[in-house]
Amino acid sequence: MRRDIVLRVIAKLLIPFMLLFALYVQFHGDLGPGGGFQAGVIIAASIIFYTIIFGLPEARRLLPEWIVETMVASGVLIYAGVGVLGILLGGNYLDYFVLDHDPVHGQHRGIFWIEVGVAVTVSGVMLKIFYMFAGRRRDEDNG
Amino acid sequence: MTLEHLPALQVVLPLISAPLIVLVRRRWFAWALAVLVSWISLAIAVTLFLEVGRTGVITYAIGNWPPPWGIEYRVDALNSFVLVLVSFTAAVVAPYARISIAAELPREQAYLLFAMFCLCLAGLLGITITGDMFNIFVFLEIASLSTYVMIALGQRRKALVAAYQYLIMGTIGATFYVIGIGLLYLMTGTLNIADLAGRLRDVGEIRPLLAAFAFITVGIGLKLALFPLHQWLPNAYAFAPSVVTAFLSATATKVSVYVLIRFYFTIFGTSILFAALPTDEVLLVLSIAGIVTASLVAVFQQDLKRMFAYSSVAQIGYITLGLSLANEAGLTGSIVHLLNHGVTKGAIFLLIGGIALRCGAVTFDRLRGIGRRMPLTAFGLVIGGLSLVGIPGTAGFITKWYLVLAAIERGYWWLVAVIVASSLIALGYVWRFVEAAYLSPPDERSVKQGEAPASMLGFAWVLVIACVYFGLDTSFSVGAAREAAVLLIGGAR
Amino acid sequence: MSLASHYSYWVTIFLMIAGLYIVIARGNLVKKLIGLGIFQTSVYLLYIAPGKLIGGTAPIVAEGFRTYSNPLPHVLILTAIVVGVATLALGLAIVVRIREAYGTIEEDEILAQDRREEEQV
Amino acid sequence: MTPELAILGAVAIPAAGAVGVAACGRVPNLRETVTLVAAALLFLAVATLVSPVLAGARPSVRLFEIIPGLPIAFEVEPLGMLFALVASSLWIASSVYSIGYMRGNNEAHQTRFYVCFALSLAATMGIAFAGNLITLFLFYEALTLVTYPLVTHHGDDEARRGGRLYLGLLLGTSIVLLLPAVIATWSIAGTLDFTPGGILAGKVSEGGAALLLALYMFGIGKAALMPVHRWLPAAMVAPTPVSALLHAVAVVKAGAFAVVKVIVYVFGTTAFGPETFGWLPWVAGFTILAASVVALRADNLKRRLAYSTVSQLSYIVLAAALLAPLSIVGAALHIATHAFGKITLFFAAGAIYTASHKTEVSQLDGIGRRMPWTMGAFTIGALSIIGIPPAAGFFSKWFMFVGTVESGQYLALAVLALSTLLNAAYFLPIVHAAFFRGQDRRDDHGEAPWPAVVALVATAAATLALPFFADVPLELAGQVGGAPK
Repeated sequence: MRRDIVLRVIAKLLIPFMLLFALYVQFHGDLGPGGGFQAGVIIAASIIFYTIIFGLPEARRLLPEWIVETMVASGVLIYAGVGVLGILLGGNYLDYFVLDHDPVHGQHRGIFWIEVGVAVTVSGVMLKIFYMFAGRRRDEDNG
Repeated sequence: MTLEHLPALQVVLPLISAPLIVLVRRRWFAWALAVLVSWISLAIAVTLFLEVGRTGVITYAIGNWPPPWGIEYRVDALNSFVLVLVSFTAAVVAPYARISIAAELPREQAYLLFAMFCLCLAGLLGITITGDMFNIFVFLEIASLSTYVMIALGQRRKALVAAYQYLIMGTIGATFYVIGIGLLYLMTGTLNIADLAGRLRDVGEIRPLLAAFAFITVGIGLKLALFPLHQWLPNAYAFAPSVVTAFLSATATKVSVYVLIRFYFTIFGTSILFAALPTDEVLLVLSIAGIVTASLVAVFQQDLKRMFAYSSVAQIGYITLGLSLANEAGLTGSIVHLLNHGVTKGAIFLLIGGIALRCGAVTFDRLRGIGRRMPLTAFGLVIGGLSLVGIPGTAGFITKWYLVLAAIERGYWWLVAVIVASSLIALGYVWRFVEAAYLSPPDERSVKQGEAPASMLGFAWVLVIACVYFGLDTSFSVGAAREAAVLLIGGAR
Repeated sequence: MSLASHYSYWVTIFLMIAGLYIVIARGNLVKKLIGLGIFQTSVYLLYIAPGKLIGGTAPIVAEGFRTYSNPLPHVLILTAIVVGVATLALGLAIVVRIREAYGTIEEDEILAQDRREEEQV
Repeated sequence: MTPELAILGAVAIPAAGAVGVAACGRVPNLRETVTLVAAALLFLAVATLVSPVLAGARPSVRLFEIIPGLPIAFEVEPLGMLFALVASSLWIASSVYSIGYMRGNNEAHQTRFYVCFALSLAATMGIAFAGNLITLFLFYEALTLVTYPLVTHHGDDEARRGGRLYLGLLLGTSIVLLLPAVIATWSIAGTLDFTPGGILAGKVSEGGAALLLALYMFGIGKAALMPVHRWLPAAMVAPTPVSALLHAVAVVKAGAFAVVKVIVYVFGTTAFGPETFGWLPWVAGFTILAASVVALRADNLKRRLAYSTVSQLSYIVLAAALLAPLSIVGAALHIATHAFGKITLFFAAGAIYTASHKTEVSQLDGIGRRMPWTMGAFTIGALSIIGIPPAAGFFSKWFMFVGTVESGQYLALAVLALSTLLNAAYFLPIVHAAFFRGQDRRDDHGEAPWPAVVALVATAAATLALPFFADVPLELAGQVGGAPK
């Protein structure tokens, strides 16, 4: 299957659009259904799709495990960091209103970064789970 | 950053440190950060406790959304006490963990355990501090998930099965809890505990409330290992790494008990539900059954960790027994036993960790003659054991005093007999250890082993000394517990 | 207030009991997790169904709409779903490791192995 | 030294001594010196309290609160003063004796032995000076626990069995019976302070008081009322100095002391009548006679002494239960006189074992010729227990006899008289055999090591001398039974 030229070409064509769609969902989360959670899952799905077509070693070369773990951790840190920023700027924890001069802008800014954190973490966790299970089976086959 | 943000920081700091540990992935960094965070948590908790004593209830609106719409952190006499207990245990366990973890876990997994430790700490503190029912569920799951991971990191393969069983039981418990609060939300439209307590009085239809009450009781009962929902606990405690066992036994079940107390007394109130359902009778019977059967089972265990795990089930029975009596003395006994039992069991399991390090296993045949080879460890275990029995001069005595007093005030003389008789069973299993440690010829396989490393022994002894201190000078423990009990009984009427 | 008008509750209760039954009755560790998932799903339904107002729309402020569905249950359940996913993933990870350690994922066989091990000691 | 400081010192000196002994564990001579110095200091500290107490002062110390409203409190009153004097002075004697005994028998773990010994004295002082029931209870349990390693000193199966019985009965009775009694008292009276005239008066019915009294009497297992006396013979597996000091003086007297204390200061001598107390003389009288009969049949010397102790302890309970002023004086005095007599007997038994490794009464024929000092002291001790003047035991018995007559309890009088005969019947044959029967020619031992002999001669001499210096104990005992201030 990995040598199937049709799949490889279509995958290469499709994956950028998947990522683009993920970004759309991410940034449109303010105005319509969507947000970091969904976007993160779509990002992870595109990588998983890539893995299925090109194989796990290739995917691990593209996106090594340590990056995935870093994504998991840094997403949470971004989220929590926004909260702490609220405290630093004189509000309560997770207070968006103080993030900008205008409370409404502050809201937008707060939500934006929170959603970024969510997206990074969710895609990281999804990939981590996938790597874990996919990796296990290979080890067993080889061994 | 001023004093007013302490409630948020109490939870946020351990929560942030977990991903930081994952980012850095160095074992020494993980350990250092865990120690630092747990000590800061303790400082915050103590500050909050003193503040509450001075000024009364402290509230904190997350995101500046005023309650009942936003999530509110609410610190009062009861949960500030629990915060101190949880963070104190963490502050003792974390520095102890370095050598123990290095000995019991593969090198590359150590940082993961510390990350989970911080996450678990954040979850437990979050459950305690939050004033929002659903937020309790979220933190409950954060704490539980990290707990499952920590248990699964145990050395033996049985740890995996224990973690799996705990995962199933714990998830069922949490889901039951969510069903319960879902019903409450449907009836009242609020999730804020303080708001809910006010609105429940106006709810005419009592049947959904009773259903919610039942779901919550069973759900939390699973989490706190209320007999007969305790099946997960002995295996989980026995096969988890020693540090994890010590931390969990001192905190996890205690925090669940706190949630139960919160629901029984702050939200439902004795008048609504104790009148409509025979809750106190049911709880009383279950507590007694738990105390007696778990103590008896403990007597016949071959593994020291398992023995004290069963003893934990029995001790939780004492706590719920005090709740079921629902008078001031009983409630004081329950709340003070959260601390007393936490400190005692923490000390015991930390010392057992030292034995596990030196002897490899903690079965009774390996323990023989340990009193001579590890005198301080064995002596500390004896003190901890005496506290479980309830000998005066140890923390356990204070609990027993209040429980017996509560039983006498209710006129339950037979209950007095049950309580004191159960102490004798505890004496039975504690004395098995004493005879093995001091009055048996040493085990040949571990003759050369000496005392546990100083850093482990030292921090274990901090808890042993605390166990004696809280048996002699109770101005902190009983003082706080009584204040909380008065508050709860007052709120419930 | 007929039985049919509360059909969402019936579905919820059915899923709840079915899920719980699977958890209890099945010996296969993966099947147990699936049962657990069904059980949790029933709770999602319990929350979300009452949040829907007939004729209500998504709670995004826009002109021309006056009735909105209650967004809070959705937010809560989104959190619960995340928790559920995490639980499931962790559960499966543990099952994988159990399979590696015991060579089986049938509960009775695992317990039998444990018992044999204990007898040998 | 102020009296307050002396009270704290009385508890702290033996405890500090224990620490010192542990620290000097590697140098036996230094270690024994520490023990002796601690014993001497303790006696001095206790002695400074005598004159203020005789003058009517009741020095007291209150420490931190163990339960809100219930502090750890010490208060010296005459009975406790008497008990503390006896225990502290006999600690000196038994320390000297232990040195001879432990070295003579090459016992193992001597450091642990001396540490626990000193700790048990600290607990005893805590009991003697306890100002309320909770303090008494605390030190009572502590005494049980620190004596456990002494009882199981040999570490073999027999010691383990004896230790189980010892601990099981003493802790069992105190947790199951005494603790609920204490808590019930707290619940009823709202205080646990020892108060002249009692704290329960008028707050509980006669029937309730009787129930409470039963909980107390059987809960204080150290007083060895039948059927909770079994621990005392079981404790005889311990080395003899332990049996001597602890199971003739400190532990058992702590029990008898607690009984008198509870009767006088919790129930009060006048608040409750025969409906409450009526049953107690029967139980005590039965214990006296039954234990004497058992002692008569016991061939093991220490076992005979143990049952004799059981019987003598019930004298104290019986006398206190009669509630007559003079019988209570007798009870208080008997704590002192029996202690001196019985410790001499135990010292002698230990000396015999050290010198000849004989443990049975039937082996003692003619031993008086090889060990004249030991058996001479034994004779004096026996006379004191039987109650023959001029030995000290006569005086306490005298007060008890007068007390029974005064309160018209002729049955109790008969019990006392009969048991005196039994006492004679189980002691005098030993004396007779030791001095007037032919000895085994294979024996070639002499006296025990000199510290042991010195100690037992000293206690025997004290037994004889006590009546001539009886002012202090008599005055103290008189204050307990007579007009409490």
